[in-house]
Amino acid sequence: MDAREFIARRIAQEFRCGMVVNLGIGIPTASANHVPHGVDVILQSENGCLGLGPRPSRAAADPDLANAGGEPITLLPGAATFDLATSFCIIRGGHVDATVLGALEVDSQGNIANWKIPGKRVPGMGGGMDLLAGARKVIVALQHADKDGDSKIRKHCRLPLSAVGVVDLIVTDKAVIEVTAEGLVLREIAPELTVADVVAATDADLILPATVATIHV
Amino acid sequence: MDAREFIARRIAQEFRCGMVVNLGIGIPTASANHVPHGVDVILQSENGCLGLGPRPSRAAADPDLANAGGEPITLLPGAATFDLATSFCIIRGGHVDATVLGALEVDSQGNIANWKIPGKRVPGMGGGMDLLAGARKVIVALQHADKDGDSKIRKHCRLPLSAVGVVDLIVTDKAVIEVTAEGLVLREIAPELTVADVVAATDADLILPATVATIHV
Amino acid sequence: MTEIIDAEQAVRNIREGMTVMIGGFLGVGEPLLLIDELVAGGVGKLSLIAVVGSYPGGGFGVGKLSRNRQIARLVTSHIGTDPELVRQYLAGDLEVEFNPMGTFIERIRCGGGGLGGVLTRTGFGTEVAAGRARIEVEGEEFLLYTPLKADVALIKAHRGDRLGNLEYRGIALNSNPAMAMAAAYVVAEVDEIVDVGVIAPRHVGTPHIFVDALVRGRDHQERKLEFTDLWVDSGRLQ
Amino acid sequence: MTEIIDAEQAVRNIREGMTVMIGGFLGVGEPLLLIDELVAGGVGKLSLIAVVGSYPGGGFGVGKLSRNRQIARLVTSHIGTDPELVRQYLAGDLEVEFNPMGTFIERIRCGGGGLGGVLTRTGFGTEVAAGRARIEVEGEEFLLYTPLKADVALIKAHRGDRLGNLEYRGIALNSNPAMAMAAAYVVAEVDEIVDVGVIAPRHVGTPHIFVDALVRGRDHQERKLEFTDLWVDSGRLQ
Repeated sequence: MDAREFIARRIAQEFRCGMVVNLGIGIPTASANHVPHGVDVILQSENGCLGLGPRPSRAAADPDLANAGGEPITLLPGAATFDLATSFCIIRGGHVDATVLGALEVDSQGNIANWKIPGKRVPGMGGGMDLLAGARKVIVALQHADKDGDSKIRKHCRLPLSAVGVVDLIVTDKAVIEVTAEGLVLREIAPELTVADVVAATDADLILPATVATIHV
Repeated sequence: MDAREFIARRIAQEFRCGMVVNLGIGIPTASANHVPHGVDVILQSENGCLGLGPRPSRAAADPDLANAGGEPITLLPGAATFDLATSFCIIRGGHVDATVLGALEVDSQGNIANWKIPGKRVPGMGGGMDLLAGARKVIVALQHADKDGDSKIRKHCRLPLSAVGVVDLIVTDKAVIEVTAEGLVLREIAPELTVADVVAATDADLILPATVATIHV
Repeated sequence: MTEIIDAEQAVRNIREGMTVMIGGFLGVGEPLLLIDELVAGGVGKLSLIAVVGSYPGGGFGVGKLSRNRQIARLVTSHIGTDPELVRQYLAGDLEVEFNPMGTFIERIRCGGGGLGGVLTRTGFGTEVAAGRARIEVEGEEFLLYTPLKADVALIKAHRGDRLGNLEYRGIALNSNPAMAMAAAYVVAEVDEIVDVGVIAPRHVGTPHIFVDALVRGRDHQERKLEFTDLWVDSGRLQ
Repeated sequence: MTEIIDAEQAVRNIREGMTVMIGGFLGVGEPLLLIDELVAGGVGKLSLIAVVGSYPGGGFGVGKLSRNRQIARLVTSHIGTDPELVRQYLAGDLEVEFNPMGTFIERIRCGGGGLGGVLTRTGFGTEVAAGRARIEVEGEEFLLYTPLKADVALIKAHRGDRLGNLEYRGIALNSNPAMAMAAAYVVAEVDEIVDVGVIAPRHVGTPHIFVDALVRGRDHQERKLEFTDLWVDSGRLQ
């Protein structure tokens, strides 16, 4: 299983029946494919709907239905559509139970950087900053290290922040880390790793509880 | 013809085809019955519609259709309904061409008092203050004098204001008065009156142009 | 998850001193059955948030709450249609906070939508501006109004599906969609409850995630008779 | 009064340096025909207000404007899908004002709705907060954003009636209803033009009073083929 699918599968375990969830582009969106049978989460898309369904067939694809990544979507029975102003009242107003977003870096204070690399990559924040400020629970999905092997779980973010102190849970290909008032608590590690491996691969200090579970996906 | 109908008829002459108009309760609402044939004004009701039609028959009355005074209404073909938040975006945003409102007093500075008589009558401002602040043209419909014979067209309003410097036109049973930067200009008088009669009946100073027309209703 | 319950159960959560939003406008779009139950329960000292008072003359819809003296504090734009509210207010038995109607609804939208407040020109130079913060934006001053939220909202829609999605009808939506977003517990009274899928996604006025409880009220035909009587009796319908 | 005109006439009012809002989101709900005409006309130095950039990869919808170098300034929440926008921005040829998406749309709503600005928590502690006014409301600080308005808005709806009332479909409404209220001149591109009365009052998403011109765009079936090609070619549809 590749790292991205591993992360997506683990994130899907966070979902509970009836939760309103907004998924960012990439790994977060992929996590929807792994929601356990019988767990009905209500997917919100910030471009204007609640009740996102699976991808359509070519025949069912509709030019007026796409997600925030531009991909064609279907709507489940009981879905609702609305304009952006209402969509962000839902998001900012605290009516989204959880958002799952990708990140460039996260840190010990629950800070997150995911919208720009100065002078290099400037996509913009899109709806991300509002989701970070408004969602009740923020889950970050990212690979533990960047392509140079550098830890993305930092003592302090180096890149421009997207939000301060909002991250609740960090899910990577190596570990599940909870953000607490005391700092980052290592909750689970990938099957092939030891706690020492994860600590070594992490720039931030990790609090090690009595038991650290193994991720099962 | 009674004073109220006289005022309503004169006000209807202010309407032009395609104007978006919000009418207050009482004489203003009655003015809709006197719109000249062929002049299609678009009536807005602040409780949530554009395209107000005539009163319904008993068979056509609908428990989900009423105006801001609680009276049953019909909607014309091409009408639109919306919630209060949108309705007041329309009003505050300058998208209503004219509002016609009743008043307790108006004055030389275009001030208007129409929402309370301290300690005595405190209905509240309803949507009136937003209409006064937002409508492009404010027409005030009122009897020239109160029941004690006191002029309601004042040098300075004595009652708590609803808005400052917003009134454009004053229509009473005695006169049509335009509010200008220089002060109140007497434009028209009722058929049975002289200019001197109107000046005598008015607390505010009136600017008298070369010609003062007679109101024809 | 939205539960489908009866009116009596739905108002059971409302306790003395709570802040309650009630949707509707002079009876239209008001949750009449829920109000009746709230009156029957008799819970007092309510802090009520309602855009206007009773249908003219008093005693209808929210007017039953004032008549039963259940309101201690009222945030509204207008009480003039309800002689009982006016009487209690002038006697000092009722605290009333008057808001321009557009400000009133926008405060609720801010409460539900996570915004910090309303900046409006409305009311400048009047006594409602007194003591209120003024914020300058691009050289112009605006009055600042704080957001409004509630413990409970009692709202009314035309239809609800079994998930809790609401569809509105006519102009009866008025304050209901905004209030649905701004309260911790939201009860919607509807004319009918339909299967999921009957209300098309683009006709959902309030998504089910805002609705905690759905109550079947009088149906459309019963309401037509009720409003016809009301309108005829008060001389507003021939 | 809404006039029914063709796309070429509709964009004729847009002149160099004007502020233009364009509705839609990554192609969906974008006025594709009007954009094509704006590109054909070649008018430059536009100040564009659009929630996001082109459909991913660039060159589609609003992406045609960046490719044709017609944009001098852009107010948006995201440009990352349009390589041409990113290139021009990094080269200093294009000024971009980044807004969180919820703030972006609310600024437009304020512009259209006569409110003085947006008060939001979003962006606190980030560089978007730098130099921005902070307003304290009930002990909590909020960032103040000013309203947005435009000379022209080009929007897209599903159907328009001959008066100019617009009905939206699916999630293609997105930024269109807000932009319809915030521009001096509003052109709506629609799949079909229908008789007055066909769109029920409660299904009107934008009332006709906001629409200055109505343009018949590609019909729904043509758009389905266009988007199917787009999605299949970019690997987003099997």
